[in-house]
Amino acid sequence: MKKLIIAALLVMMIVPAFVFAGGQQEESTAVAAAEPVVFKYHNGAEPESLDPAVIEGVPEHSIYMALFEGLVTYDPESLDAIPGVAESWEVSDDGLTWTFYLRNNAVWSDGSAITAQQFVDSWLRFLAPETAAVYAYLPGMVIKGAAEYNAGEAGPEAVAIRALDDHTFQFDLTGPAPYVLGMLSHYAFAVVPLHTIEEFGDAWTRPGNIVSNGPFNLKSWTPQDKLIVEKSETYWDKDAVKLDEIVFYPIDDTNTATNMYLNGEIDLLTDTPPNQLDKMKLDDGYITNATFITYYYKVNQTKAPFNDARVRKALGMAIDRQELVDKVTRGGQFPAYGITPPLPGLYPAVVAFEEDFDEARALLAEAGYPNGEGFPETTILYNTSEGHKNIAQYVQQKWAEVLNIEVQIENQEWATYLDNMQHQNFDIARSGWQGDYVDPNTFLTDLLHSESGNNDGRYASAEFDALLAKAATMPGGQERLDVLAEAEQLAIGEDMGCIPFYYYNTANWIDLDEWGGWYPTVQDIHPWKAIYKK
Amino acid sequence: MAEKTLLQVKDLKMHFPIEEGIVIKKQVGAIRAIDGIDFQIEKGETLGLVGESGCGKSTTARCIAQLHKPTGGEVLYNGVDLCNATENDLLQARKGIQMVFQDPYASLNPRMTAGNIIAEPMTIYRQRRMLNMSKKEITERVEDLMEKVGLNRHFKNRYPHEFSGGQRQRIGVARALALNPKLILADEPVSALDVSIQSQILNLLADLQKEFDLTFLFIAHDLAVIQHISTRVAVMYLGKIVEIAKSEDLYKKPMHPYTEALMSAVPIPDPDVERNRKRIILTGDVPSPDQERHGCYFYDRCPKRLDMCKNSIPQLKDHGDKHQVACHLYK
Amino acid sequence: MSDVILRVDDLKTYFNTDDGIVKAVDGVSFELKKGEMLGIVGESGSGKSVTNLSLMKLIPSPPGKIMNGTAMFDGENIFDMSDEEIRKLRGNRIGMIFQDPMTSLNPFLRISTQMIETIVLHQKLEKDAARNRAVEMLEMVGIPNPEKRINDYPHQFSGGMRQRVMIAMALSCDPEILIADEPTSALDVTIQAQIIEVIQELSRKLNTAVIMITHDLGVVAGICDTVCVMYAGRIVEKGTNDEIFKDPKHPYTQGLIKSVPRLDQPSKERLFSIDGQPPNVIDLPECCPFHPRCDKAMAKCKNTYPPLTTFGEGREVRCWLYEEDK
Amino acid sequence: MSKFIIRRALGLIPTMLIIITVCFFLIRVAPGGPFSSEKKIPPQIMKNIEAKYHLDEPLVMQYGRYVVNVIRGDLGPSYKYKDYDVNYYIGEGLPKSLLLGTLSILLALILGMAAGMFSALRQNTWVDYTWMSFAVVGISVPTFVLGPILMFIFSINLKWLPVAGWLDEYGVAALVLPVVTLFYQYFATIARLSRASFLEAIRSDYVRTAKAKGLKTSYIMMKHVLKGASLPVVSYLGPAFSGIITGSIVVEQIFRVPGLGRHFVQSAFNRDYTMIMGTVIVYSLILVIMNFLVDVLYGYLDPRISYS
Amino acid sequence: MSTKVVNELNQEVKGVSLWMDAWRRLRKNKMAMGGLVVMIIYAVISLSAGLLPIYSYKQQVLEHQYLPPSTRPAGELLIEKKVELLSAFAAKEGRELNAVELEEIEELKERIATETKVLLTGEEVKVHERVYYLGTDELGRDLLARIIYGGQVSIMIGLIGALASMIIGVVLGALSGYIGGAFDSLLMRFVDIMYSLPYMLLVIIMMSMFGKNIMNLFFALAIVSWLTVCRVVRGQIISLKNAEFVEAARASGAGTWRIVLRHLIPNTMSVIVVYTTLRVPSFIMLEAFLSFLGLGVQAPYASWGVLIHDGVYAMTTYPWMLWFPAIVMTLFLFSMNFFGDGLRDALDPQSKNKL
Repeated sequence: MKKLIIAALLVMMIVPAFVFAGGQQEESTAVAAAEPVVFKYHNGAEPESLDPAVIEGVPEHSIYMALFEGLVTYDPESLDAIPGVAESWEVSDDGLTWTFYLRNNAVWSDGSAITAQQFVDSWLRFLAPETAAVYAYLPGMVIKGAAEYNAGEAGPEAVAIRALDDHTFQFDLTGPAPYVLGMLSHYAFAVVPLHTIEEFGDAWTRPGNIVSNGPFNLKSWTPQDKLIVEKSETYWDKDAVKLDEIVFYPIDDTNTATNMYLNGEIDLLTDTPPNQLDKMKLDDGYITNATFITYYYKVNQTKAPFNDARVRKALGMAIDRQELVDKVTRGGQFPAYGITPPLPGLYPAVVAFEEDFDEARALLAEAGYPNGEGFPETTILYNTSEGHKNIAQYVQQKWAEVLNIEVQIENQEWATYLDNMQHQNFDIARSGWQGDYVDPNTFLTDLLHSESGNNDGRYASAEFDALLAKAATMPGGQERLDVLAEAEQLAIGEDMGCIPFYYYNTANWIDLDEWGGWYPTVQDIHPWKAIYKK
Repeated sequence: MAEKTLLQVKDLKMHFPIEEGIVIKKQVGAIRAIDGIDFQIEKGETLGLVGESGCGKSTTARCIAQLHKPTGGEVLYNGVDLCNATENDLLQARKGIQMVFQDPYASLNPRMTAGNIIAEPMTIYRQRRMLNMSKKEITERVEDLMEKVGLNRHFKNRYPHEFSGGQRQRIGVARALALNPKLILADEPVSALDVSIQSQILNLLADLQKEFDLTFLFIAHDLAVIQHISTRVAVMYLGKIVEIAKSEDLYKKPMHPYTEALMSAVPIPDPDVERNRKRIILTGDVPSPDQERHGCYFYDRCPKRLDMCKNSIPQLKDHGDKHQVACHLYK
Repeated sequence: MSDVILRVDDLKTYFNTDDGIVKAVDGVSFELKKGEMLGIVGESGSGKSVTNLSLMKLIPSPPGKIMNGTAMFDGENIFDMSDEEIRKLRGNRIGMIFQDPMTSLNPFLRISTQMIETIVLHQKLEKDAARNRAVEMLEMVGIPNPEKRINDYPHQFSGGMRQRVMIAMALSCDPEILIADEPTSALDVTIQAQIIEVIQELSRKLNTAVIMITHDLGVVAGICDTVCVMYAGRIVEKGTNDEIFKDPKHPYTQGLIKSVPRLDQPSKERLFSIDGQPPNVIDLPECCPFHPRCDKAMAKCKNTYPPLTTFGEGREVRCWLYEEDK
Repeated sequence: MSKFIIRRALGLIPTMLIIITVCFFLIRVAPGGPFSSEKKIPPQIMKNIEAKYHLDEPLVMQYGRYVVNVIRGDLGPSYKYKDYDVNYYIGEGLPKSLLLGTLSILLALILGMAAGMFSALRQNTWVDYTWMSFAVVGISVPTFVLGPILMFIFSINLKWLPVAGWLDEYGVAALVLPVVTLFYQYFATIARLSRASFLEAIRSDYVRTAKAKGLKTSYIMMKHVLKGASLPVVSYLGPAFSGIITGSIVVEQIFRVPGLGRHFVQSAFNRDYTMIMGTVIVYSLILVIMNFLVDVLYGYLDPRISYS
Repeated sequence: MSTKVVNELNQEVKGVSLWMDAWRRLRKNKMAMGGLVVMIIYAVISLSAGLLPIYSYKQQVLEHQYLPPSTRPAGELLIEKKVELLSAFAAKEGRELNAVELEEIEELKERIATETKVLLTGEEVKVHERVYYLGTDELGRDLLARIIYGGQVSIMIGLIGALASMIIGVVLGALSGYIGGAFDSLLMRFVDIMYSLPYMLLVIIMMSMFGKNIMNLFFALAIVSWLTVCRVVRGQIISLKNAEFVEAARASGAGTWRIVLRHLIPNTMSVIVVYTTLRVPSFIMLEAFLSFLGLGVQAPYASWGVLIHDGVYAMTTYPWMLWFPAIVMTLFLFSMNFFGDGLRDALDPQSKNKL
């Protein structure tokens, strides 16, 4: 008995000991943090890889920006291309040939120089079929010969990229693509340390092996815990880099992330649970701005009654988008009446239709379902998420109220949801799309072109396709944008090829009194190089 | 004589395998519960089977009732070998052989009423179309049987736990009688009962034997009880019958040293007798039956053992008046 | 009367169960002399075990409770003792052995542990000395090779040997009283004979008084000096061994003796048997509990419990038959 | 004993093989694949990816390749986290999950047994009711509620403990909340189990013997009762221990513990076939090994059992 | 026959079955009876949910989102909220409410007094007269209704899951235990392997294969949870199959099915019933856990698990969204556990205070 009591007492003593230790620890880190400037970042999910040829997600991209730099890089405010490894560049008059002049002081973190040939080899590596890079279609779209090589239809020599000398790099485009410069900041056009890759093989990205050319070097990486990068001493513009370290925390649980932010354990929070939003919006660090993502519902047009544009329009019109963003999503999103979000200074949002409940009812009646009678059983599919659930429930009630149709809603885990969606095994499915580059094309062609792989609703309009084709042959400029706007008006306003809901906006929580060089941007990309502690 | 023999047991063996292994079982030994016994039971007699716990007497009854499939030997009931009988023959034979069990608590299903318990054998045979009785007839017979064994017929809807030990054993007896059996295998039917109840049950069994012309195989460890109820007595030790004789003969003149020791160990409720008795106290315990033996099974504990007993197994031999002993002392 | 070491007076132990109050022991009195062997005979549920567990204050409580009575041991009332005092009594001055040696020994501990702990506790011996004492005791109760076997676990012993271990353990502190609660009921006859002999021999040798609880009349007849017969929580008859067996006075005792078949008197006659079932002792009404089964029952047996009738020194009966005689 | 160990170890092989086989084919029945992505990957690129990971081979060949690799100790590359292989993730995550789980179980064992013992000794008194209510709350409150509540109280409000993190940042303080959260459900089960077994042991004949020998209650509890009463708890430890992996899913997610538990569900959602297989193999191995250790411990505690 | 029998000592003996006996003992256990009463209340409320004067569990009134529990109509709360907000605003600027603001408030009052809404049921009501005793959730749905309907779902899942796993487990376990031999070996191997497969994985795979509806959820839960029942029953049967009453039945010619169904299963019933009672909470918890992973019931249905999961993240801002469902569920699980424990004590002969 005595032993037991002692054991119990010991346990009792350990608990406060933990607490005590915790308190101490906290103080000491606080003192230590005064020295090097560390930025702690809520980086969503665990990075899948650090290899630019493998990565595809947002968390990976933010780490990429710290570790690597391409020919050009982002301007922290406008996200326009600014010189990176390339000091300057010029474009041929036909807009097809681009030449880049690399700076002399751009070196790898092991001190070796970055040459134009390395760019050639890196791009070829990216495009090689064996690499199986997901984003290989991006260069494939613009670089001459890239798609053919990637598809295995041609050899690497077919790719129109070349090193004119150690510091001059040149490539040819398939057609005039004014947006190509913006694309080049993307990791699909990265330069990678081929000598290191050769030495370590697949293990080259691990701490200790990795050689990079960005403003930061990898310091440590504990999977599921954190990834730390430290300021690079070999970076050509190292004086501009003000942070000593960045800690990337993968945090699945947004509630935990919120608590960490409130507790000062992270400096930047990128998401919060819907039920915390109202409170978190009052936080001083809350910063929101428009971004380049559209939330919409795909409508399966291989199935009746959704192959009837009147039905789709009725469904689309029977939503109160303002109410949706005010009361349901509540994050300051913008109601969407078109599929392309407004691209500041380039493309204003198209208002392709108006919400009109009476007309919605009329359209539905016209389609053969007066007062919703006889409307077949319909299910809204969404992937598991608190936010999607609330929207689906809202839509469900709204359609019941306005159109008197009863729809089911169903959530599925991610992989099943994707599988069903991509096999047209759905009626209506929630979706979101972020543009890969700043142009309406990335919305219109990718989502609604009859041959696009992402057109899961199988919207097919020859007229729409023709308009897109026409725009593709046009040089950049207002005229081309007008054609695209016409196409959008057709696909959404006339056909309701998909049902847009709202344009996302970003939500970030950061104390701007403490941190400078961080700007709200339309793509929610924030180059690390610029951030400094005030 | 042959037609008087109701049950004959020939070289019956029951070895329970000791197995090892998770999926594939390997036999690594055997518990020799019965190791070759022969006896017969005549119509109308009571054969008492006596021995200490673990000697195989209960297993013998279970082998006869085919609750265990014997490892070897024959059990001939009315000339039919039950061990190799077809299912139908076995069912037919089972009608004639019924058991009464030791533990009046464990032998009755606590979830069934007394009436259902007694009726069960009849219900089963009726369902198998081997008994031509209506449900009503069965109910009547249940009530008759309850009165026969001295239970109030109104108790038939009560559950076993509502009866006292003696009453439960009466239910067990009634169940055994339900199919009008010829042979009752009574496995220690009174061992678990209090003294005052024990005599009630013994008397009941004796009465029923007379009334229904029953034959008993009566198993007990209490020699006094065995002596009282049996016409013939068989003594078992470690899976073997060591002595078998008429009841009076055995008690007057026990021949096997084990029988002698057993009898002298029984306390007698009379101080005078007890004071003057000389006990044979056996040394040691009953050995475990898990190994094969090549000498007399009683060798280890026998106060009169001879050298030859160690390596030669004595056979049951008749020493006159059907008094059979398996002991080297008697040539 | 200095040789009386235990005098129990009007002991009542009741159990408060869901079904009502069980008067398991309802006014039991007896005395035990030094070196005496007292037999308590009764059928299951007659209260013989509870009587003795009460003496050791081992009644599970709740639901059991000692309601009344005194038990004078060495000038002190056991029931007035504190838990601490009674602990010093248990195993030290009063030893106890139980019916089932299989479950009564702790299966998880070696025999040595279980024996030594008692000796160390009460005799204040060192561990080694206690161990020697334990080996000595094991040898005394007839366990072969005790030096070695003391390190075994209970399951490595046979039933008879286990009971010997129990006896050795109970006697290891030279108790003045040994309470043996059906020590042989779970054993075979040949083993029973061995165990009884061990108890008899040791009690003589150590001059220990023994309370032998049993349902087997034969066992009592063989070894006891005095016998108490219990029925439904009370002693219905008390006397010396000879008196009880040769001149039983209570109809229950008479019936009991007559209903046992005797090995030395073979008979194929019907046995005498007491009709009916033992009474349910829950909420027993005021009456002679034996009256429904008694062939000599009278009207008053149904209404009042018979008083004690004494026939000379230590000879007592509780039956209306004898009350009239007087 | 060694024979017993060898036999058990050999018995493990077919079991593990069946588990691997069942699991391998089962997870491929689930819709979707490891490389599904919202932005449809062009078929050509998909083909390249499948070729890279041998997913274009017939299933039987993939299976054969996998089994051979597993036998060689290689659990393959993760399809999701491409810079490391499954071995690495398990090597990184498992020790952390084990540390968390072992601490929780140990704590639960000590407090649970104590609670069970005191409740049994004071059966049907307020002591009993208090402990048992405390235990039942543990069974009735989901971890995903308990965790955030504790976090809210101790980290956000009182600021005693970090919200989330691991030893390298916060030292042992990082362990407190996850351990306590995980501890509670084990505690609840152990307390209830041990209460029942203590009750049974207290009522046993051998405890009566011990009392009849004059031993003190405390001595009886520690020496005579504890061993026997701990048997049911011991046999619960096997499943409990393997449950560390599955049971800590929530805790690891909430408190950001870089353990294996998170991979467990996440890999199934990601259709990261090799990672699923890896976690299942680890889970099954732990279960099988723990059951084996429990058997050994059981044999040690209960001398009646022998493994010769 | 009469239930009262008189014995030889004129004592009444109540003619009771073992179940009645257990019930008598159970009645004395205050905690268990308390648990039973609570469970009955839950059952009655759940079953009569459709008849109770509560709102629809899925009717959203977005304007009423996140209203705290109150006995006052929603409209009053809205006005109050508005006034508070504007006053705070004004106080910040160090002034009284100005005319514009007052008018705004008046307008709101006016609107609240008159505004109607057509509910999903088709009836038109003065929507701001709705009273939310337990508050509302993020879509302005009545939490009371959601908790009650959530209870229906959770209790159903608990019961059906426990029953289904029990039926599979009992039949297989009983056969396995009684028949023994190769059948037993094989089945037990199978159970071992199923045990070694993490149930989470099985559930996730099954749910993604067969789609998510409540029936599939039951099915998936039952499939992964009969194992323990099977083992428990098998153990029971093995300990029972050599009982004398089973031998007696065999000696009377009873066949396998008769023995299993008439003799063995009824005698394991008490264990099974207790086990099932104690399983119900674990099924409810399992569903809650699946909800946590997004595999629970489909919206707008809500189980307790879903409600609590939603509520956890609202804990700091809208605490009622966590506390009410959590308390309601915990109370139920509490009762169920105590009832199960009590039942075990009542059915377990060891705990009888009899001598």
